[in-house]
Amino acid sequence: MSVRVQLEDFDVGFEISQLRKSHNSIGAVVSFVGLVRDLNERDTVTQLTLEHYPGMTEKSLMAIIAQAKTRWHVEDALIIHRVGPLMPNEQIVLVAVTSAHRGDAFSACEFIMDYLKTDAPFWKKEITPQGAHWVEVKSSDDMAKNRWNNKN
Amino acid sequence: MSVRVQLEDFDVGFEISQLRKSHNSIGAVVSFVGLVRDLNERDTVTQLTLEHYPGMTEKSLMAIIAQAKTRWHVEDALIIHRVGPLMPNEQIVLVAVTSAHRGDAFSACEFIMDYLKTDAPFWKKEITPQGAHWVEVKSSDDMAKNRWNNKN
Amino acid sequence: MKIKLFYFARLKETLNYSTEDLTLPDEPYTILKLKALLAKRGDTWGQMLMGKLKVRAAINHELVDDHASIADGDEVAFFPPVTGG
Amino acid sequence: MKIKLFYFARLKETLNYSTEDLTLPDEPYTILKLKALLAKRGDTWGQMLMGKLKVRAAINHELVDDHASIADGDEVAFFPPVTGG
Repeated sequence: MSVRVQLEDFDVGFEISQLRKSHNSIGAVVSFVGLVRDLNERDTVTQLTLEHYPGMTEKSLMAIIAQAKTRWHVEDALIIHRVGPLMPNEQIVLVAVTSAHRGDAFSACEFIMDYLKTDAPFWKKEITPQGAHWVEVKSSDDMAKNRWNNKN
Repeated sequence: MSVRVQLEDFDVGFEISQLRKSHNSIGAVVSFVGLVRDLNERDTVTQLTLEHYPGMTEKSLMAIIAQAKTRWHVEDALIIHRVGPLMPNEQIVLVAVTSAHRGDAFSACEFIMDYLKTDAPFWKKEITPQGAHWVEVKSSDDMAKNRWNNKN
Repeated sequence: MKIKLFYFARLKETLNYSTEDLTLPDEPYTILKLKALLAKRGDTWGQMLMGKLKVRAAINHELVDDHASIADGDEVAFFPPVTGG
Repeated sequence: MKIKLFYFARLKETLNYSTEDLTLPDEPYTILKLKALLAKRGDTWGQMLMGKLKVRAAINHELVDDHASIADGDEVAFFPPVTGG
């Protein structure tokens, strides 16, 4: 289990191979990569800035992984979240989960992303030709999180 | 949309970066990697051999992706499945899906894997110190596939 | 009619056949009828195609069930349930 | 009691404050009571902390609701709903 908050980009292939090391009973690796889209609802995004709450960020991400581990068989899990300035198409976040079985890996990875979206203290500010604005919360993110309460 | 059946190993990071190229509205990339586990129910697996039905394999994988595209918003999708001899911890299969939204990417990727497990003509033979045997079908795979019929 | 037959995995290994060209009487043939015909080749064939072992069939690269009709020139394949991924 | 306060994102920008040390009267304080106290600093503070804007709070790096109690030495943070990932 590890979490990293960093300015630098990450290499998905390398991170997955590191995560697999020293585990022999892994049958499944599920990974999620979130990217900066160049289209939002309103304007063309030319740049994004990600702010976070140092200290709380790492703690909340570890807590989310710990919660996933109580629900599914998770061999190992990794979260990398970038902060600072980001351009369209850049990678923002990586969540990777290894497990003996694919169902557990898929569920745990999606659960971690859904909880990260609503509980981890990151804030996006979009810079567009029309000016800068803080990204609004989407109600679909709350819905995505809440549906885990109705599932086993 | 592309599918590949090959003897060679693959590089997850490279494949994902290729899949993302020339798509600007991608917000999410979900990938699944299946690995040879060194423990099966009975014995220690020393090697695996994967046989397939050339021609039908590619067709069935394309059909599975096409079906996923009718159910979710999928920007692009890739399946790589290896055949021939494989050692424990080697990569067997990669499914990668890009989409504007993470929910679609997760669902489509898991759907493709579940259907691949029951519909794509691959057969695993395990070689153990006690001898070689064809891998038995797991009823959990049929269950995994069938639950998609009860979901939207 | 003429068809091309393929066998895979445990079937190929046990029957010791991977492919063959077969000429069938000119009458309607389903997968089930073809299996019954092949089963007459001997005990092993009967066990493999009509026995306890689940056998799946494909016509021209599409999974089909026992009632599917075979046409002249078809590629027909028999194999165990798949175990890839 | 003494606490350390942090503000993030839109709150930090609008209030023009990122952190401050605050001494509170020695009486029980909840997040809500603290917000009401800070809101007295002016219109902008009132709008940011008690207005239409949803504000989330954390005590010592844990998300809490309005009824959570603040203790001496706590690190308290106010910020908008999160939008990472």
